[in-house]
Amino acid sequence: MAEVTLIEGIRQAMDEELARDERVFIVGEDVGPRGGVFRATEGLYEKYGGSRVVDSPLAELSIVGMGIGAALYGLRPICEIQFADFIHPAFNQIVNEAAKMCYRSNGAWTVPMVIRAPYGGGIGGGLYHSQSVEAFFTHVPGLKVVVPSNPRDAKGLLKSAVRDPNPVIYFEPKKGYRLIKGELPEEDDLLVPIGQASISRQGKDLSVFAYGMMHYYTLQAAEIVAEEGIDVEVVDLRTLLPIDEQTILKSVEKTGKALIVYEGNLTGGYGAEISAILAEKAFVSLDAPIRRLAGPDVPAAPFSHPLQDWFMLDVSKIAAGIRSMAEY
Amino acid sequence: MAEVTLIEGIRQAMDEELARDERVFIVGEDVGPRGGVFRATEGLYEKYGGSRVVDSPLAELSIVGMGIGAALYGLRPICEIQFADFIHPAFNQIVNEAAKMCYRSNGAWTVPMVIRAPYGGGIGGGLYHSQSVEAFFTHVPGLKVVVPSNPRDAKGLLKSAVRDPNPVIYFEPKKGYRLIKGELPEEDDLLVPIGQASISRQGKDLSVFAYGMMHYYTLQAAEIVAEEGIDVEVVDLRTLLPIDEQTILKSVEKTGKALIVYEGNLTGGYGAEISAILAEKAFVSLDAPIRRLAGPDVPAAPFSHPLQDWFMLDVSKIAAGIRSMAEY
Amino acid sequence: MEVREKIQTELTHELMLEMYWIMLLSRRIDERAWLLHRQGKFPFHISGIGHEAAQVGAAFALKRGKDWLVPYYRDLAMVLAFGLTPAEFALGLMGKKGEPSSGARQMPSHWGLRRANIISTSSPVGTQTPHAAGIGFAIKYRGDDAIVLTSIGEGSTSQGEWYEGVNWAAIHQLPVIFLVENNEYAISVPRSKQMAVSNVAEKANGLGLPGITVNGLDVIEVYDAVKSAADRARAGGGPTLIEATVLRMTPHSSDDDDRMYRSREEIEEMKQKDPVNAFRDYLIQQNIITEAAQEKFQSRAKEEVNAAIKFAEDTPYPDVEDASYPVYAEDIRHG
Amino acid sequence: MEVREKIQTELTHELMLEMYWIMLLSRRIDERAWLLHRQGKFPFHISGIGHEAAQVGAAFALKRGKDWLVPYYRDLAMVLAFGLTPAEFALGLMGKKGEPSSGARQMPSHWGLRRANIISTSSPVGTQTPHAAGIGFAIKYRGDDAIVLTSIGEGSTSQGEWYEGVNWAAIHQLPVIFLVENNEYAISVPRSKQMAVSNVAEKANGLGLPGITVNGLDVIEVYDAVKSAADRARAGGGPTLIEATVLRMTPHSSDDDDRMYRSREEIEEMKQKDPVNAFRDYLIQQNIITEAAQEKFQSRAKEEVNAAIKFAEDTPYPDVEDASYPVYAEDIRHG
Ligand SMILES: Cc1ncc(C[n+]2csc(CCOP(=O)(O)OP(=O)(O)O)c2C)c(N)n1
Ligand SMILES: Cc1ncc(C[n+]2csc(CCOP(=O)(O)OP(=O)(O)O)c2C)c(N)n1
Ligand SMILES: [Mg+2]
Ligand SMILES: [Mg+2]
Repeated sequence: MAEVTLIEGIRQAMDEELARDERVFIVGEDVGPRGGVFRATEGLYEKYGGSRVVDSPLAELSIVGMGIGAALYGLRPICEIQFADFIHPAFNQIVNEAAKMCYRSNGAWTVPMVIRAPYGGGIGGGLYHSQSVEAFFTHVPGLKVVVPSNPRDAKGLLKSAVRDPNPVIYFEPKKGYRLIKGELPEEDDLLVPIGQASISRQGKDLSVFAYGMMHYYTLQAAEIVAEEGIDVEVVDLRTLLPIDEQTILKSVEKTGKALIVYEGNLTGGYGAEISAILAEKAFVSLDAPIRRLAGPDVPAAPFSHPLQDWFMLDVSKIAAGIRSMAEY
Repeated sequence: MAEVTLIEGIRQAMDEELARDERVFIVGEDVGPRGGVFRATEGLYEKYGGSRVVDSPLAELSIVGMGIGAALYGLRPICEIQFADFIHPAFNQIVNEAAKMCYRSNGAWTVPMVIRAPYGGGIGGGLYHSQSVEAFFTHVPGLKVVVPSNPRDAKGLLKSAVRDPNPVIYFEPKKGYRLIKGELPEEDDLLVPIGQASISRQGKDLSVFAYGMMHYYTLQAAEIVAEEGIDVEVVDLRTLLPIDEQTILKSVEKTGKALIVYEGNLTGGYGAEISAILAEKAFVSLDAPIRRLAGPDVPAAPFSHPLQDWFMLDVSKIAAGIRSMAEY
Repeated sequence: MEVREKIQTELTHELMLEMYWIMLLSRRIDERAWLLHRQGKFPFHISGIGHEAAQVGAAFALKRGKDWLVPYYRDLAMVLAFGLTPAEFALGLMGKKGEPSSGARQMPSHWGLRRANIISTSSPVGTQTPHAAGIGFAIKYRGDDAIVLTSIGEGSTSQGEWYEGVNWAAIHQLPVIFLVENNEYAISVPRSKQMAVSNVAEKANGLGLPGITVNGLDVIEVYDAVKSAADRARAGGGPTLIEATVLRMTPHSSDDDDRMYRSREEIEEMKQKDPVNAFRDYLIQQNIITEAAQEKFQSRAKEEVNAAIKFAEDTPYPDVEDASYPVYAEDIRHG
Repeated sequence: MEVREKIQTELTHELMLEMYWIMLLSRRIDERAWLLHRQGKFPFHISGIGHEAAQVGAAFALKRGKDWLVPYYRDLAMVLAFGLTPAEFALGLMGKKGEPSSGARQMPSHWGLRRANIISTSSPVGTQTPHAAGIGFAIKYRGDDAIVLTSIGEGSTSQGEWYEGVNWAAIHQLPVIFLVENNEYAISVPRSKQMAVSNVAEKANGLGLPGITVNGLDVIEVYDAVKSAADRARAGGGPTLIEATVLRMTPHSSDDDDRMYRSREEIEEMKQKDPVNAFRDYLIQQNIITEAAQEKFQSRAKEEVNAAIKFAEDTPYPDVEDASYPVYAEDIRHG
């Protein structure tokens, strides 16, 4: 087993899928000779050539839109959006086209495609290189939405996404690209199924639900409060849509308390849905109000670093949230 | 007091604001000689001329984008999006530009503009003339989101929206355009404040939260179950963002039960946020699980009328939801 | 229609009669749809009347069964030429079970027909253009001997989606034909409020691909233009933008009332230029069809339309139990 | 730079010296920013080196104080010409309190300056183009004697946002100048992968407005072109698209490494064409500036840059208590 970074897991997934299936191609801005602005596609242009690793015009809606067309014809596009903040021009293609194709054609046409986009703050990116936009897409039937929090899941989920017959949006916690490291099993073909949350830490006092970078921090926060005697169960949601309700409900039935952590804006964020599911279906198990710990309701993380620190959740803020929840 | 339709309230609001303030102009597809495809701008082109009632190119992002520019210069655009389903091309301009302008410029620049869009199903419009898209925007700090449910609010809220110094998205329940009628007080300048929910029916057994067309149905459902002895409090949310938490919490503190009704897709819909607020802040008052009654998680209302009926909530489905909640 | 000295050799008399048949059939079922709509039989109809020559000329210039189509809502005649049956169209009008484009989930005229390489289309205008670019990309990627044609109204070329889709095809020299059916209106908005160029074909100059304007009321002129663009595309010569000038002889749709924005004289004048009549007269004049044979076409069209409507009327609505499927590919029932 | 027989009469020697001064100042603070970034003083810098002549030529052709600007991130020299101070720029680099475009909420070079009619700009490329159209619309609506200029990189003209914004201005004959600073790259992607036309100016042909290409390394040529476009726009003659060919003499930004996609020879060659040096040589050659005066300019620039950096270094970070404001206009603190 080799220890690799999260972004290396992503790169390996693409490399293996390009090698496995010639229908797979990559399209996006600077994915070619540049290897991606974060280097996720490093070496792939050299290995597979310009017809399979395609530098697109600077135009997100057509990156997705041409990907849809190619998928309809039978290819398997991996579309890269350089930053999640720039996925908005493609919103119409994703929401009105890719997501609705299967249902609107009564299954005659499907869109097997992956849209990769680095998301999240804490990298000095200001309002437009820090956004967490997952909640815009988890409200859209027909899409799958995936967020890995470690190199193994990053690789296995991306490989599954490439093979999935549906449009999958794959958000990458960019702050964790090189910060998050982990073991990669030497499997020939590592696949992590889409649609399953994972209990990343067993505990009995309360359940914390998180994903991506916030899951990484939450695990650390859980260890800190463990020393204070608080036994936290951590659930890595991993797939945000479709929702693994069973795992979520079971955890709260056990612990009786739920804290949902996400770094995007609080109001209308993904955590609202988790809370609503629990408030309806785990009501009798709940011993405390459901709480959400999330980004404040300002547009996104500001640039200036004290302001950015104010915006961003971190290990100590999460630990504090857990403590206050445990006291209830 | 004259009884008018909901769309007449909307038309009057625009007429009065155009007359009052010469900075106000209307821009959109077919808003000119055609008077809008729903006739909301009927007569305004003739009255105010083509420079103030402007037929745009068929291009939503630039309807909003040029509106932003005009607002920055000091005008007060009312942008019409012909159907809410076609607001998606303008998502980038709304979310990345209009919503973030004030914060990103530290208040140096603001975008006083209204974006009107007819939303909702039940009119045989199929997947692309039936969508309820409010939850995409209630997750966006910097926007205000308004949905009227009767002619008086339609007029008063739209006039307030035109005068609001922020971007306001004003969703119109198109099925109710001519179906919903009501009295309009003979006020010189009818203004309904943005940011306040209204208790449209006092009750003690449970609270139902709704808006737009679903509020119209909910009031009727409440009367039906009243005859069965169930005393429902109905809250017309009216402004979805910013949220009037106080009114919402007070109602549930009184009744102990909450049902949230919305016609858009269930998962990640607006009702999730209301539920999450209640599950955190009204937890001790709750006597029952919080429930949501919403559109199923398929892309939108299908065309064929039995399928459309299956999709759409109506008075009897809402009444059934209330009964089952009351029994808890 | 002008009498031509020389027309494409492929265009045999037989083929011309086939073209006329589809134009006529399209016209007749379209007219019937207006009638039935007025009788309250269904809620919505959007019409291709006045566009038939452009659509049929384009469709016949393609290799049906091999080439791909990404049409828009006015393309009734085009999709009939590609193999949609009148009965299938009628199922769509009434939202009946078995409707092939969407299982009656979408409004009428939202085409899609897997067996004929017609991809599923939606309502938001312009979104189909990047899809066509992607199909063109995939054809080239695979080295297949197909091309793709996508159509759109002139108003919808104002969308950034259109611009970006055409740009892809021009940069990568993809085998795509961009057909613009220019009827001078987008609902009520005239072309002069959509663009500052006087012909849509000029837009090609800004995108770096060939662009031409053809008389879209002349089925042979359209055929010729699309045929040579198709030949070039198939040979690796890249995309072409073809503007076909047509007439929207009806209101935008059954929801529209065009008296608010255009004169009755304008409509009357259009009738003189009716492309279906023009082709009929041409065929008669050229002795390609006799008056009698022509009359037979008419009665056969009437019969086919009657049968199609009857079929759709007799078909039940879709089963409500199926309404929640298939949102994801896993939900598709096979067999 | 070519020696011109006749240049715009407005372009006095005094004005030319002012132009040179801004170009030089911009270059010096830009170079310093690279240096300080390498020393780890702040996380990000994006550069205008090689674009100065285009930017300063354009800015000086406008009526500063009256006309409006909708710039993009490379326009350091342009916004300095419009009145941003080096100290204010330095506040942006370091994210310090009082930074005027955003209160340090945005990354450096995200311009905005209310007092100078520079609207707030963001990162998603292309979004500014419709804003400029809207400002042009409002100017015309009000009957004001102003015009607006918006700039963009050539790669970003691939966005539908750009197309739709220009289209508005062309249809409504709005007083807008669309300046494209063509440096042949969008990060790593060459122009040939962005468009099939060989000059960005050709895009004007598809949109129905005049389009020209000018040598963006020649400040006077740019000035002349923008001046005549501005005169025409002010007189009601509508918009113009001006492509200025420039050089991106640095990596895309401090996050980039351009060795992965272009050769060192290419960079070396650029240095021969440096627009700031070219203008200096021209001024000396034309006896508009003496060597000695030129040296003074250099030392004054150094001092100003030093002072600006020092000022920013001495300024505190913004107060965290202010971080949650103003999301809505109601939150703005006045006075
Ligand atoms: C994105 C979007 N905006 C608005 C509409 C509403 N709409 C439907 S057709 C149409 C006019 C289209 O005009 P044109 O492209 O010229 O085609 P035509 O109908 O004339 O054939 C409009 C505005 C839509 N379907 N999609
Ligand atoms: C919508 C959007 N997509 C991607 C980016 C990332 N990005 C920033 S600058 C840039 C290249 C811009 O190139 P060009 O327009 O030629 O301007 P230049 O930087 O060369 O001056 C890219 C891809 C962005 N800022 N916005
Ligand atoms: Mg048209
Ligand atoms: Mg460039």
